[in-house]
Amino acid sequence: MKRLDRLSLGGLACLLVLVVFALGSLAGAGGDPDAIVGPRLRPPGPGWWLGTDNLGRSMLPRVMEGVGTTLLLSSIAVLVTAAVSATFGIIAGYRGGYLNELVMRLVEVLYSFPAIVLAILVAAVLGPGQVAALASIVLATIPLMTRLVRAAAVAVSQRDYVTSAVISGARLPRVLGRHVLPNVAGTIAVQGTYALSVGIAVEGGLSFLGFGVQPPQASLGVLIQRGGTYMIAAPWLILGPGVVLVVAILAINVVGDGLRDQLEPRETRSLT
Amino acid sequence: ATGTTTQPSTGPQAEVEPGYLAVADDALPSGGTLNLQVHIDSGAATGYDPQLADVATTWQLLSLAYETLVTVGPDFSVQPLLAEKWETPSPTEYVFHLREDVSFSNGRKMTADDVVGSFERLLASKSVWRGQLGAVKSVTKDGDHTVKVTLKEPYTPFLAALANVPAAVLPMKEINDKSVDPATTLLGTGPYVVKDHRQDVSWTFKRNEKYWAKGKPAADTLNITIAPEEAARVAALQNGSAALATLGNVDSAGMLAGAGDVKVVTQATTDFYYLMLNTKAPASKFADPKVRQAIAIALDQRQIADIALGGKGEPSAVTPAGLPGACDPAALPSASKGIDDAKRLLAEAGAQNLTFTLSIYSTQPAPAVAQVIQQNLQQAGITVKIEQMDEAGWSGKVYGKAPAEFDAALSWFAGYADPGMVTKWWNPEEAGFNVGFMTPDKELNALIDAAGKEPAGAAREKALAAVCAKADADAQMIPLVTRPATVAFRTDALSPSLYSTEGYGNVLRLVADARVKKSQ
Amino acid sequence: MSLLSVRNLVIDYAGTRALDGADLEVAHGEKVGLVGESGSGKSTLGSAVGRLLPRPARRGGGEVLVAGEPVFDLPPAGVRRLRRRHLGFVFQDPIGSLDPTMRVGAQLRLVLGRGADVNVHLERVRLDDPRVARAYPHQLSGGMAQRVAVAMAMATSPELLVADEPTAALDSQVREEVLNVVFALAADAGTSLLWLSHDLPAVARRCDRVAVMYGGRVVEHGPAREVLGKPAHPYTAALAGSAPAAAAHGARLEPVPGRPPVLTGPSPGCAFAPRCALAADRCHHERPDPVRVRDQEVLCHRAGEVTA
Amino acid sequence: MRLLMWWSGRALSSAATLLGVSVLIFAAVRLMPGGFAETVLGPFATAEQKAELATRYGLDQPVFMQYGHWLGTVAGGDFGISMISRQPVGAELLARLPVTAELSLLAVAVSVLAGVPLGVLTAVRARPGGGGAAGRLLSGLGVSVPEFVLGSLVVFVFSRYALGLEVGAWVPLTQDPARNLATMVLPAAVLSVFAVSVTARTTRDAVMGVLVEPYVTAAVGRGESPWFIVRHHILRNAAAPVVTLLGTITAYLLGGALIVEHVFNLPGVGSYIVQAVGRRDYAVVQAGVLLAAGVFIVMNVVIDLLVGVLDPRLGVTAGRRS
Amino acid sequence: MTGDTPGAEAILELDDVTVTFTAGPPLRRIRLDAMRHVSLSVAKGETLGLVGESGSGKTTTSRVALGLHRPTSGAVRFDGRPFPRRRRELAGRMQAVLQHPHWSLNPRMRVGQSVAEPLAVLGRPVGDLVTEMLGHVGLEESFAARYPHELSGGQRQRVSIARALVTRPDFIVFDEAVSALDVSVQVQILNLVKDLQAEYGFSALFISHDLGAVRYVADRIAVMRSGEVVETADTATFYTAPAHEYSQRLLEAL
Ligand SMILES: Nc1ncnc2c1ncn2[C@@H]1O[C@H](COP(=O)(O)OP(=O)(O)OP(=O)(O)O)[C@@H](O)[C@H]1O
Ligand SMILES: Nc1ncnc2c1ncn2[C@@H]1O[C@H](COP(=O)(O)OP(=O)(O)OP(=O)(O)O)[C@@H](O)[C@H]1O
Ligand SMILES: [Mg+2]
Ligand SMILES: [Mg+2]
Repeated sequence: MKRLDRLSLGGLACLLVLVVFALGSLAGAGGDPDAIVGPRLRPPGPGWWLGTDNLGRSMLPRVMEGVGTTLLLSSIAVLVTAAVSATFGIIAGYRGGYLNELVMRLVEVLYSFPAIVLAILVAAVLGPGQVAALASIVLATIPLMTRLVRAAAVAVSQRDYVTSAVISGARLPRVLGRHVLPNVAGTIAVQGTYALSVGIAVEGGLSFLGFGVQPPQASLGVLIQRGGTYMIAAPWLILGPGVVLVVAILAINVVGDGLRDQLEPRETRSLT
Repeated sequence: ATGTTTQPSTGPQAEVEPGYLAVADDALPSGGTLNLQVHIDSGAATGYDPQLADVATTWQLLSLAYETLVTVGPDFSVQPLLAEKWETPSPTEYVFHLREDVSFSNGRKMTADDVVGSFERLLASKSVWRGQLGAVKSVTKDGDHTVKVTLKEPYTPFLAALANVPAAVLPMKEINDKSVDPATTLLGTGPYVVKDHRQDVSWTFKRNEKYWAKGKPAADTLNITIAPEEAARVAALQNGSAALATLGNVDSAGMLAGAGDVKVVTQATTDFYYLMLNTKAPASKFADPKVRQAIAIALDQRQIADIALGGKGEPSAVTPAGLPGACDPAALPSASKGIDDAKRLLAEAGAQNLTFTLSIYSTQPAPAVAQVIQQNLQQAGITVKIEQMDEAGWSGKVYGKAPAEFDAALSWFAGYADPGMVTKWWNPEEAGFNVGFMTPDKELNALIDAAGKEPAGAAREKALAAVCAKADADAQMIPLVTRPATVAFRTDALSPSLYSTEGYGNVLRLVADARVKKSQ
Repeated sequence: MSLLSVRNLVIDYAGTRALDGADLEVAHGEKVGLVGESGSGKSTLGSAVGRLLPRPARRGGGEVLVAGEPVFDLPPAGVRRLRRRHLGFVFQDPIGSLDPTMRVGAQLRLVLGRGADVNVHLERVRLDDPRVARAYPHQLSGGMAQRVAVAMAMATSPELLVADEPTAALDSQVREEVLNVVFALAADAGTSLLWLSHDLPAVARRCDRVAVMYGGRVVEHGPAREVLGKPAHPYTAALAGSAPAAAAHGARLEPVPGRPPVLTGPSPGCAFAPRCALAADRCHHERPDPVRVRDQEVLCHRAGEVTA
Repeated sequence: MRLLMWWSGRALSSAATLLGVSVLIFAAVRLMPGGFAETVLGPFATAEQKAELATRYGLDQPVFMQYGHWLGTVAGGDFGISMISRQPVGAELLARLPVTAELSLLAVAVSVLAGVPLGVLTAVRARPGGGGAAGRLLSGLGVSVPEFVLGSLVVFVFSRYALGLEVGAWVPLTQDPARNLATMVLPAAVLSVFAVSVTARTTRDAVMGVLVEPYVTAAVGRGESPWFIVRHHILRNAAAPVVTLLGTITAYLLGGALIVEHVFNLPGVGSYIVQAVGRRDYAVVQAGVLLAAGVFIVMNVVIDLLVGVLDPRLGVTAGRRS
Repeated sequence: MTGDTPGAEAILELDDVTVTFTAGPPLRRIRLDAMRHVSLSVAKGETLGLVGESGSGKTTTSRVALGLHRPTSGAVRFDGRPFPRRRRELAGRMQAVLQHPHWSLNPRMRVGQSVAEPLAVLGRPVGDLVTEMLGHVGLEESFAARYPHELSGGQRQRVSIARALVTRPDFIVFDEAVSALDVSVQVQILNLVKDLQAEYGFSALFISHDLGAVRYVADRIAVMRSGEVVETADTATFYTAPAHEYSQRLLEAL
C-alpha cells in the first residue's frame, strides 16, 4: 500500500485537529456556546479567547461548535451523495439501456437547477434546519457525482477484467462491488472531496441567505455570515471561523488530491 | 422582569435640536440629485393604493407623492398639512380648513370633494386603517375648502390616525372617471412624482413642479436604489454612490467608524417587538395565564434592548415607549416580580419543564432578540427552541391558518403616533390578523375602548395604564422593546432633516427638506 | 566511432532494476536487432537512447553516447537538438502514436515544416492514396497508421531509428509490409536501425547484427545469423529453440525453463544462472565479463561450452 | 443527415429535461410553506381578498390544471404575470438577463484565461506522486473561499478604500459601457475564483492524462520543445474534459451569480429569483428556474458540438472506425 | 461452408449463428453482420483454432460462445444444452483469456486476488492453488502481492491465464491470448495449455492471427473472413493442403 504524500498527510492532520476541536465542543470544552458571558463585541481576552460576538457570547466555544456542525453536516451529506451516486451511477453505467436513460434524465433535471436555488427551494419546502441543509447539499452534489461515476463505470464495464469476472460466473453484486466500484472509487473519492467543499459552501450560502442551521446553534456558515457584517467593528468574529473554514476546505481538497494520486497511480512524463 | 444587565444602555442619541437628530441647512442651495438606498422595495398585490397600504415601507414610499390633511411634528404633536387649520367644536366634530393653493401633480387643484371622496372611499374599503380612524359617522363638505367630519363617539387618536398615508387625499375625480388607477399610478399632492420604477431595483422621483410649499422640495431628483444586502448599502455609503441609506444592523455605527464623512444616527421609533403566545392551538401550552405570566416575568426587556439591540431600544409596554402619555414599563406588574415568582407560577400551572418553539423570521435583529429570549427563559427553566424561517414561511405559519399552529412567535408592531392606537391590536376582533392565535379578553377590550374615548390628560394616562396592566396580565402578546431605526448619511453630500423619534416608520418623512451638497 | 554506444547502463524504476549494466554499440548504417524475453529491458534500453524514460526511472550509472554526445548529461535543449538531428523513434501502438485530434497531413507538416510536400513522404511509406493525408488517425488501419508514424520518424532522415516492436500490434500479413517499408527507408537514408522485437526469425532474416538481452544486460551480441544460428550464450540457445512458428506440427518445443528474473538491485552473478543447465558455482556469485566467442561478444563464464 | 438525427435526438432529450425541470419547480414552488396570500397581501388581508387574489392568478384551480395552463402559456412564450410587480415576467427576465449573462461570461472568460494556463503549468511541472505542492495549495485555496465571504470582503474593501473600481453602483451596459465594465469586474472576479480553481485542476488532470499518451512520447522523441508539444498536441487533446467542465461551471456560475448579485446588488436574474422565492411570487420563480435550466441545456448542447469538433473520435459527424 | 460435427461429443456447438450489430442514431442505424451463418463445434478435450484477419468476427464468435452475446439468429449449445438463463449455473465451467493485456486485470486487485477470484465466486477454498497456478505460468510467488501496474505486459497476460485455469474449467476461450507475449513465454503458455489440457481434458477455442501459434496448439482450425467461416479442417490437413484460396494466402505469409 502506497502512503499518502507529505502534503496530504499535513491536510489529514489539519482535519484531525478540527475533528478533535469539534469533539471537544461536544465534551463541553471551551464553555457553553450559547451562554452570554460578557460584554458585546469584545476583542479576544481572558474569558473569551476569541472575543465575544454581538450577543456577548464567547466565540471560542461557538467556533468549536461551528466546526462540528459544519463538518458533520457536510460529511453526512457527502456520504449520502456518494452512496446514492455510486449506486445509481454504477448501475446506470453498467446496465445501460433504459435504466441509464432514466437515471441520466433525472440527474440532468437536478443538474439544470442552479445549486443554490435548489437549496433555497429545499430549505423553503422542508423548513430551514439541519435536515434541509443536508438535503440541499445532497441534491446539489448528486448530479455531478452521478454523471462522473456513470461515465467512469461505462468505461470500466467494458474492460476485460469485468468480462472475465462475468464469464467466471460472478453475480452482479460481485461484479459491481469488486470490479466496477473499486475502479470508480477514485472518481468517487475525488468528487467526494469536491462535494465536501461544495457542501460547506452550500451550507454557508444557505445561512447567508437565512436558511441555514437554526439559532443559537453555530455553524461555520452562520458564524461567517454574522461575522461578515462586523468586518471592521469586530474583525475577530469573521477571522476565527473564516480561517477555520478555509483550512478545512483546503485540507479536504489536499487530502482528496493525494487520495486520488494514490488510488489512481499515474505515471508522469516530463516533456524534456 | 428580572435579571441583570450586562452592559449599560448607551443612552439616547445626541440631538441637534429638540426633537431632531439632524436639521437641513437652509443656507445651502436647493436642487441636485439625492441618491438613497433602502433594503426593500414596497411590493404588494394590492399595488400602490395608499388606502390599502398596510406596511411601513409602503407608507414611506407613498409619502413622497401623497399627503394627508395633518401631519405629526417632532414631538408627536399634530400639525397642519393639507388642512391649514381645524376646529373641534365638540369631541365628536372636526372641521378642516383646506389650503387653497394645493394641486395634484397633474395640475388639477385639490378640492373639498377630493377630501370627502377620499374619506368615503377609505371607509368603504377593506383598509385596516378604517379601524384606526375610530367610528366615523359622516364626512361632509362645507364650501370648497372646508370639510367636516363627525364621529359617533369621542375618539382621541383621530387626528394622529389622519396623519398617516392611508388617510391621504386622493385625486377622486380621476379615480372616479377611471382615468387613474391608484393601484398602479402615484398621483398625489406630495413633493415628488414618479419618473421611473423597476421593481426591486430602483425608484426615480423628480420634483413636483406644482408643489404648494414654496422652496420645496429642495432636491430635484430622488434616486432610490433597492439593496437587500446590508453590505451593499454600507459599500454605497462608503464610496459615495448613496448619500443616505437605511441600515438594519444596530452596530452599523461601528462598521462605518472611520469612514470619514459618513454619519450614523439611530432614530428612535414607536415600533416595538412583541412575543406572541398562541392560546388557540389545540392543547396549547399557554392556555393557563399563569404560564404566560411566568414568561412575561422571566423576560428581561432591558437585557434584550442592551444585547440584542446594542442598547438602542427601550423596554416598552403596550403603549409604545417614547410616546407622550405612554405607560411606564417599569410599573407593570410583571416588572416587579422575579425569577422565583416565575418558577412558582409555572409550578402552580404544572408546567415546570415547559418547552416550546419560537418561530421567527431570519431578518436581523429578530434572531438576536430570540436568542436573548431563549437565554432569559432558560433562567426560569423554560426551554425554547428557535425555528427560523424566511419571512414568507413565517407569515404563512403565523397568519396562514386559524387556529394557528405555532407555539410562540416574534414580531413587531408599528407604534404609530398616539399611545392608544396600537392598543387596538390587543383586541383580536378588531385587529383581525391575530384571531388565529389570540383569545379575546372582554375586560381588556372594554379598557381599550374606554381609553380611546378619554380626552388627553391625566385621566387618559390612567386609563392607558389600566390597559397596560391588563394586557400584561393577559400576556398573549407580550411587548418587549422598541425597535430603533438606523440611518446613515454622508455629511459631505447631504444635509438632511430627521426626527429623533418616528411614529410611522418613515425615515423619508422630511426628505423634501434635505439639501444636496454635491451631486454624484 | 560508433553512432550509439551504451556503456554499463544501469536504470532503476521504483523498486525494480530494469537495466543492470547494459552495453551496446551500433555503428553507422547498421541494422541491429534487440531481442529478449518480456521484461528483459529492451524498451528501457530503447527509451534510454533518447532519454525518453518515464519519470520514475533513475539512472544508476553508466552512460549513453549518441554521436559521441553523452545523452544523460546534456541540458534539455541539448537533448532536443540531439533527438532532432540524430534520432527517430517508432513505437508499438500505431494509432496511439499519432495525435488523434489532428489530420495525418497536418501532423506530418508539423514535423516537416511548412510548405513541405506531405504526399512525397507518404508515398515513401507506400501510402499513395491522397485521402490518407486528410484522414484522422482513427480512420486508418493499424498498418497504415504505423507507416505514417514511420514516415514521421524518418522525415528528418535521422542517423538512428529506434523501433520498439513496431509490428507487435499488427496482423501477420501487415507486419511484413511495414517492416519492408522501415528497412527500405533506412537503407535509402543510410540510417542505422535499432529494432526491438520478439520475432527471432524475422530478426535473423533482416538484421546485420543482433543483441540478446537478459536480466537488464546485453548477454550476447554479434552478427545476426551467427548469434541465432550458433548461439554462444545458453540463454540465446534456449530462446532460439522456442519459436512456435519454427516447430513442425506435433513437435514439442522446449521453452527456456524457469522464470525470468526480477531484479531489485545488481545481480550478484549471472542473472541466467538459476535457469541455466550449465550453471557452475561461480555463475551465481561472479558477474561475467564479456568474452569473445567467434564473432560474438558474450557475457557468460562458460561461453565456450555452449553447443546449439 | 446524421447531424439532423443527432439534433433531433438532442432536442428530444432536452425537451424531456425541461419538462422534468418544469414539473419539479412547479411542485417545489407549491410545496413551499407560507402561502402567497399571507406573503403578498400581508397579515391584515381578509379572506375575500385572498380568494380574489387566488382567482386572479388562477391559484384556486386544481394543481394539475394550473400546471397544464402554465405549460401552455409558457410554450406560447408567455411566462405569466408577477404577483408583486404585476408586470409580465418574461419582459423583466429579459431585462435582467444581460446582467447575469455579462457576469457569467466574464467569469467564464476569467476562469479559462487564468485556469487553463495554471493547469497546464502545474501538470507539466508535476513531480511523481501528484506533486506541485504550491500549485495544489493554490488551486485548493480557490475552492476554499466561499463567494459570500470573498464577495463581502471585496465589497467592503473596495468601497472603503478608493482602489479604482466601483462597487454598489451598477450602470447598464447600454448607458456607459466603460463604467459598466468597471462595476462588473469585481463581481466577475469574485464569481470566477472557484471556477478558476476547478478549471485549473481539470486542466491539470487532463494534461497529465495526455502526457502519458504515446504520441506525446513520440513528439518528445522527435526533439520537439515542451512549449511546442503543449501548443500543438496537448492543448487540443486535453480540451475535451475542460470544455465539458464549462457546462458544469455554467450551472455553477448561475447559482453563484445569485449570491454575487445579491452581495453586489446587481439587478440580474439571480437576485430576481431569490427575491421571488422570498415572496412566493410563483410565476417568477418558475420562469427564472426554467430559464436557467434552458440556458444550461443549450450550453451543454453547444459544448457537445464543440467537443465533437475538438476530438474527431467523438464527433457527431465522424465516421465509424472500421 | 459449414463446420463439420466430429464424432466425439461436443462441448460447444454453434448452429447457423448470425450476429448483426446495429449502430448509429435511431432511424439511421447501420446494420453490420459480424457473424454470418456460422456453424462450429468444439469437441470435448479438443482445441479449435480460429484464425482470420482483423475484424473478421473472431472476437464476436468468442463472445457468442461464452454466452456474453445472444446471437441474432441461430442456436448455441453448451454441453448439449442451450445456455441457461442464469450464468451462475455455468460458473467455473468456462473461462476466458482476453485480448487486451492492459485491461485484462483489475488494477485495484492484487495478482493473487485476481487469480483467486474464480474460486471465490464458486465458494471454493483457495489454499495453495494461487501460488501453484502462478508457478505454472512462470511467475514467482511474490507476484501474488503485486498490483497489475507493477507488471510488464507479458507478466500480466500470464496472470490472466493463471486466473482462467484455476478452476480447471471444461472450456476456455483464448482470444489473442499469446499475441502480446514474447516467444519464449508464448511457448511456455502454449505448452502449459497443452499440458493442462492433457491433464484435465478441457476444450479450448484458441483465437489468434498468428498461424504459427495456432498450429502449435490446435487440433482443428477454422478460418474466418468477414463474418463467415470459409474453411474448417484438421490442423495437419490445413497446413499441408489448405482448401480455400484465402487460407492459402494466409499460409504464404507465415
Ligand atoms: N514504469 C515502470 N515502473 C516500474 N517498473 C517498470 C516500469 N516499466 C518497466 N518496468 C520494469 O522494468 C523491467 C524492464 O521492462 P521493459 O519494459 O524495458 O521490458 P521489455 O523488454 O521491453 O518487455 P516487453 O517485451 O514486455 O515490452 C521489467 O521488469 C518491468 O517490470
Ligand atoms: N459492439 C459492437 N457494435 C458494433 N459493431 C461491432 C461491435 N463489436 C464488433 N463489431 C464489429 O463486428 C466486426 C467483427 O468484430 P470482431 O471484434 O469480432 O473482429 P475480430 O476478428 O476479433 O478482430 P480483431 O482481430 O481486430 O480482434 C467488426 O467489423 C467490428 O467493427
Ligand atoms: Mg517493451
Ligand atoms: Mg478480436
